[in-house]
Amino acid sequence: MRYSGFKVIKEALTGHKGWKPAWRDPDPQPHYDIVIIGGGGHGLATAHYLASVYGQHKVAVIEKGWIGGGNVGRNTTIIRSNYLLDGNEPFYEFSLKLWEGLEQDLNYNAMVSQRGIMNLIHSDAQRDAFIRRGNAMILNGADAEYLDLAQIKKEYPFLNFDDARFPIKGGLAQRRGGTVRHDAVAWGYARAADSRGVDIIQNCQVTGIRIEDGKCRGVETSKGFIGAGRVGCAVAGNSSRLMAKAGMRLPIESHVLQAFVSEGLKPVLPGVITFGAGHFYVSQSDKGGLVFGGDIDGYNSYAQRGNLPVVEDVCEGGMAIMPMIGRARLLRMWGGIMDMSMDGSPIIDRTHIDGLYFNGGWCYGGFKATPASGYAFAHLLARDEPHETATAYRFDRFRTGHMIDEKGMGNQPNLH
Amino acid sequence: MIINHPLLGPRDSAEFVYLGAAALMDRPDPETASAEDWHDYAYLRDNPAGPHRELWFHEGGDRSILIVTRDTTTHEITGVELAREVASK
Amino acid sequence: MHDLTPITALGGSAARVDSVGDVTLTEVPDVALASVAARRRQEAACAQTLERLLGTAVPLPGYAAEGAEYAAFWTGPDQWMLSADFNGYEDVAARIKAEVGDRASVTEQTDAWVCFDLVGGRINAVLELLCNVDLTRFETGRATRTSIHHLGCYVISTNAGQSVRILGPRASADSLHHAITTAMASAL
Amino acid sequence: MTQKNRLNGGQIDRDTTLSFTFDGKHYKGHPGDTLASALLANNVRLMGRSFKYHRPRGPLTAGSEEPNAIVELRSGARQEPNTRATTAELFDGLSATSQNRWPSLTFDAMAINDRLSNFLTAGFYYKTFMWPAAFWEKIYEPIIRKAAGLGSLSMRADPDTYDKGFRHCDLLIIGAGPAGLNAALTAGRAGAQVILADEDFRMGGRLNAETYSVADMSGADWARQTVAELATLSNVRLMPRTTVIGAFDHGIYGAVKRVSDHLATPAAGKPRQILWRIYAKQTLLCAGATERPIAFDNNDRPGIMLAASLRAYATRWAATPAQRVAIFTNNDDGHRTARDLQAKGVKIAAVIDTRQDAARSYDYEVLQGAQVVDTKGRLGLTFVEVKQADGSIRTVECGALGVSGGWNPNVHLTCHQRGRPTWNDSLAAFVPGGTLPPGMSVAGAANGDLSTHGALKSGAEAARKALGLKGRAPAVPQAEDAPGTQTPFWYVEGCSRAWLDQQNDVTVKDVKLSHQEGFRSVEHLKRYTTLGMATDQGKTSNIGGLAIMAELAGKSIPEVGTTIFRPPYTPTAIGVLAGRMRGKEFHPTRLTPSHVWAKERGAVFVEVGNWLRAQWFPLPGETHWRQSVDREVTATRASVGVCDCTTLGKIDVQGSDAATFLNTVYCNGFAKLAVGKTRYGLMLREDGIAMDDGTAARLAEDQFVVTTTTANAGRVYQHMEFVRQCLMPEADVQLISTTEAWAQYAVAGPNSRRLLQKIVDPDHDISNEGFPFMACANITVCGGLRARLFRISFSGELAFEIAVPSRYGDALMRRLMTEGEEFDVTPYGTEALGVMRIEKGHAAGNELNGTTTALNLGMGRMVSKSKDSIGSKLSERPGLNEADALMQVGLRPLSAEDKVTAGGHLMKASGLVDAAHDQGYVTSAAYSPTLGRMIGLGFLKDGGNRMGETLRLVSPVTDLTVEVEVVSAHFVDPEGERVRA
Repeated sequence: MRYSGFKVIKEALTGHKGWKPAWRDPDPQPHYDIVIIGGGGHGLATAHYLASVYGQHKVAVIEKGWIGGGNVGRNTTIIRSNYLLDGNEPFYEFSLKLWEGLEQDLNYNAMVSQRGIMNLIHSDAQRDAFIRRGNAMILNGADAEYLDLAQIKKEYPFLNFDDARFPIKGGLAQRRGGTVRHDAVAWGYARAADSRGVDIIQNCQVTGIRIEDGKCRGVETSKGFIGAGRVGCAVAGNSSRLMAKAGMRLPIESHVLQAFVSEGLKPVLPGVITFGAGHFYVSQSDKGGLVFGGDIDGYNSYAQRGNLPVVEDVCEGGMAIMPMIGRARLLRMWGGIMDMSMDGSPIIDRTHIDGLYFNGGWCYGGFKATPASGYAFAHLLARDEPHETATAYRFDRFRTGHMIDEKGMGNQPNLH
Repeated sequence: MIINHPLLGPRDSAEFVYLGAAALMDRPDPETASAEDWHDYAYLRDNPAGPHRELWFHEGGDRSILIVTRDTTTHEITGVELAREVASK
Repeated sequence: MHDLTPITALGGSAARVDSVGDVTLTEVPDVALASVAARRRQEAACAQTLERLLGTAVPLPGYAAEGAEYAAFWTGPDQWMLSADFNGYEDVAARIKAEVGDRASVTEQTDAWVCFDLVGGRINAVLELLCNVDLTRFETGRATRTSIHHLGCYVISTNAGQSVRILGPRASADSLHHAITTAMASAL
Repeated sequence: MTQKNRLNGGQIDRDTTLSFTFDGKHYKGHPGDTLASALLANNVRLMGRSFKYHRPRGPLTAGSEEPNAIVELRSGARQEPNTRATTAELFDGLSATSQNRWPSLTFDAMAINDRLSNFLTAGFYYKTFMWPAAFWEKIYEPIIRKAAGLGSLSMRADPDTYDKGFRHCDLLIIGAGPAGLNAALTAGRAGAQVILADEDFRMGGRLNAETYSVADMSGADWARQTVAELATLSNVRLMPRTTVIGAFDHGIYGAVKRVSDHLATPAAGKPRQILWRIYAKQTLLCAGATERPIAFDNNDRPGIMLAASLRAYATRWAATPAQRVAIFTNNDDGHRTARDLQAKGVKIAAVIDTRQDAARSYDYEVLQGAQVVDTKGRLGLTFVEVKQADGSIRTVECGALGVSGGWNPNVHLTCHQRGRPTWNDSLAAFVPGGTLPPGMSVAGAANGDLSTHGALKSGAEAARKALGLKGRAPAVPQAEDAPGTQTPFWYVEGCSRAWLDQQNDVTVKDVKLSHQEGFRSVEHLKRYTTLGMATDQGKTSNIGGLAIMAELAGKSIPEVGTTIFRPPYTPTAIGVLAGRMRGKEFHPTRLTPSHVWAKERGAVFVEVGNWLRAQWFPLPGETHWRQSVDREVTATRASVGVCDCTTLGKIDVQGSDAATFLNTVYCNGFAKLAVGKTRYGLMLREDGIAMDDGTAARLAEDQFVVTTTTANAGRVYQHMEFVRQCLMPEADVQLISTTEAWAQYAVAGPNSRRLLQKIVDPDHDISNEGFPFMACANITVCGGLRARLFRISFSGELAFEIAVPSRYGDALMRRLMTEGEEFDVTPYGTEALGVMRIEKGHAAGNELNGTTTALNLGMGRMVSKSKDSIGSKLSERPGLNEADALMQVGLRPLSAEDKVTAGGHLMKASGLVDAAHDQGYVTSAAYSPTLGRMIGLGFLKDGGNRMGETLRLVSPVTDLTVEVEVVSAHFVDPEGERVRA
């Protein structure tokens, strides 16, 4: 069922009798060409591009709970392509371009809002690093803009210019960055994939991965065995648990990242702002809530909840850079499981097991990557070769020493 | 969280710096280890959903490094040892 | 004798004193400090020497001990901070090294720290705004490392509920002083 | 304005009158009032507008669960959006403004949305605003954003301060109603360390809102008496006005104390609020229960509120929304409201009871088996339409309607560690169950014990159990003990525009649409309709929505699930979570030993991590920083300069295995370093990447002083402790930081030795022979002060670093200045330091950026193959040793006028300029007064073999393209003759 202005008006006048479920609720078939484990943003996007770009229609997405219940439903909704390294920047720029066409592609309004993202600079060394980054972005065909103090005062008058412990010296802006209504991304991809025949199977837990003589044959689930020509895993924070079923250890640790939203406030923030001298970034949702976050708690966790020290750390950063929010109230906080990789960059690759493919290690940058991740993973699953923007995201880069370490923190996941 | 320090009793985890899996103590033998051993040591993790042995450095305390056994699904801590004592065993 | 004039951690020529209500915060510059860490496999011998220097048992983890010449508090496994009166003991590290010899590593710590005494009937109301110490069980003689406004400090209970000694990183003396005095104004 | 709806009695101080304003109008109230109770007493029912449809709204409740009566409290920089009128304590001069309306509360143009409600159904955004594509950004979204939000920020910095603190106890009791008070009494008398926290400003909970008696006195009096006794116990700490916002791991609770919110402004030095982190061995949750509404058409008009809240306003605050009220109930509790209000002289128009067999009353009319099907009144309730048992419709005139659909235990804190409540059929409600946070137990109404007697009893028992008290339990004071069963009645048959989430305007109709479109799990329902996402977090709305979804899906409520409650329990000011860590106090400040002196010299300071360092020392007449920096560099290279380098990390490494230890942490060798010598050391991470560099000075066979970069001091120390404790546990090594113990100054320049010879005591030979390059020693200065001298150079000149105990640093600096006058000694700051190290080609933070190897830094050969050291093995990986690996080089613009920008990228002299043709990048750049032009350091592919090549340095983001020549990184004294002079 297509959404159109006419349809919306017609339904409004006839009591909304005509709306159908956004996606079917099918029972699993015994065999699919491709089975994707994980009904989150990445898994659903993969299914959509498999069906719409790569002509794959015997595809199933298997989700242990309800689709969109993972990180795509619990993030801070930021999109951007402000990366430094060649292994990353083209991929994230590709993702941003896909975001820009998402509504029309999906016939679903995920409220992509390109109100810009601005990284504040507080020291000379930081300026040097951000200028290098900004140049890398432009040289990769993305947009970047260096803002001096005067411009920042003009555009963001509410920041702390009076008694900042680490005075603002400048900023690097990406005007095309912004935010997206995160739940709608999952629903939009699900609806689009479903409309092209993809089976979305909810409440179906994968209990095992069937491997016979080195080849992956399908998945054992709470709804029985489901055969598959190829199996793609896109389960973010649960990657290690799932791949363990295939006997694999991953260069990944699962960590908790907390996020926060304030009560609804009349609009005050033009876009996304990140504080360069503390752990704080913030944007404002279309409902008026300040959506903000900071650093991960720093310890391995699957608990989907964090603790007070990081809550305080984040709010300290917020008050340091934006002291007007002192009387705004934190409404809700929550935690997601981040698949923190060993160099802070993701993996989209084959495994040593024939027919088993992996997508993970997104750290806390997974949301913005959703479209490109789905696209690149679909490419890999359909063609058995990496997409041109994702060639660096290999398992063996740690063996060969080709790490993609944006932050320069080395093999300590909680520092990325 | 509260970590029950073997010498100092209950201490807030905010006093500690998390160093990662306790497996980091099992550094390969430079004489015999293969490149693969070094890769696995430096880059592969069990990352279990359940009990996890991990290193916490008491940076804001007595500077001991502790091996904490903590359930990553509930955060329940079931064991705390002094890393140096375990290592010298 | 050298002719260089010292300044206090707060940058003055004399110790700083602040009072709110019946609680007084005093900067204490005249403390000489040395860290003593037992050499590996010399732990017992080192403890014996220290016991002799202190004239009392070496403090256990979480405790401090007062001797005639020296006082000490536990800082880590087989490691203690010894203190003495700066006047007459400025060379505290050398003196102690002479006593412990190869049984311990000794490091001068006198000017690594700023020292404050917080004294008065309601110091706990101030302390509970500053550091995560269970004051319901902070008896006289307890000593602990704790964080005060992101500064790693030692807090020693010299008279439960009546007076504590606070050692903080010297370079951050101003920040620590600000934290304590604002807490005094807030709590008292 | 008279308080037209003020009743007799109540717990307000009538002897004192407070004035306040709402939307500019003046009113009067009394101490003990909330803003809501005072407004009701003044016959004001309309207090707000709903989020989406802008429907007129009055208070639904009398507590923190309030969704409707939210206002902007105070004005100016203290303006506080979305404040619940139902919990805001009245103070003299309070000013409040209604929000989310234009132009006024009584006439709100945005109420047009209510007429358009057929279009603005759940999820309508997702289906529309897509055509034409460009319009979303330009037209639709700006309009949506304009309408977004409720209250507004002042846009000014919060002028108040906040504190944070720590408290410890054996038993934390959350909630001071009958259960909490009796628990505190039991635990307190037993001598345990008890904290009793309650969000209200008056302890007692429902006891303050009820008329029944406890132990032969009014419940309120019993509460007052109990609080008075608790106040006498030194082991009990009473914390009123304190909301426990979250239950975190291992018995740590966050609690916000409102210190000054009931005052016009905080007293001098006092905070507005305090965040207490409470460390509790055991916790007892006595949070009570929240009454639940019944959904019927137009159930959201001002004047319609929960029956027990209506009762609370009458009993505790002596206020009523109207003189003629009706009650709509499915249980006996609704009748209690009718009786209490009638006793206060309020006319009961009727009690509409859904039960056919509802008890009749002679005092007021009871309509058995009847239901409210609609209501009237634009800005406030005027009539309710009742469908009677026989099907006939009857109109009842009333200015207020009390609605009672039963009670929901306040299980929120039991869910904060993702434990899920369990469904209790006899209560038809969720009760605490499954896994509670460790150490937590629950008592009273929060646990489903809805009677007062039950609460008192379970409170005492739970306290005894938590503390493991033995012996006979004390007698429970006599109190009402009504049976605690509830029959569910969620909504009136056939209703449609019946509000569930009143703030977010989620109606029964929306839930039906959500089900129709397949959003049937509770998580989907919540996200699709925004049910329970408002500032009240669904405290009054979630269950109703669940119940309807369950019916539509043909499932039971527990099958549909429950939304999990997350912290905070009620919305919490961001300021209190930050406490004092804002402004200049965001991070502590570290000052160097020469700071006082540098300030006198008029130095310009710069933040370096937490340190404040002198950046340069301007002289009179110098108008641009470059003038000062160029002078400092030139003077140092010409004669002698002094720079405070105390900030470099210093670690004392002692023990008989100290050398072996350093041999392991540094990639180059240290075993054979002679006593009295210093050596440069490069430290790798285990992954083979450079971590930090510095020097290690061997002061004795078993003692080294190691220096680290300022930025990495902490991480290097931590790394060394890891190696010591985890990898070399048997080694005899002791580590301790001495960074702040010593004031350390670089004395650099051709005259540095001559200057130092005037200060170093004569018995120490510091001649080139007696104290050659890289020598180190313990010495004395100025007539016997212990000091350390190192002959090391960052500037490339003949240079020393001299260290004395920090307290003498100020005096030493002044002495160096006076003794140095004959050499025109020049103090220099971090800028000149940076310029000189770039001129000399020394790597620093910009080069040691966490991705560079020893090879990149031109130190590949330093990585010893003859020994094992951290990182040596993994540094051999092919990806880190490629033929065209980045190598550090110097960069010299062809034209002396050209600018060099750090962060610029390097491209070949001709050809495409894009990422694919990137040759490297510039790490550091500075104007070199020595060379008379800007110079740079950078990493260039195969840089070692490209000396003399011309490249383009491009920096599109700063709009720069210049031609540079690749040269040696050692711009000054490449042979290193000066340092050895």
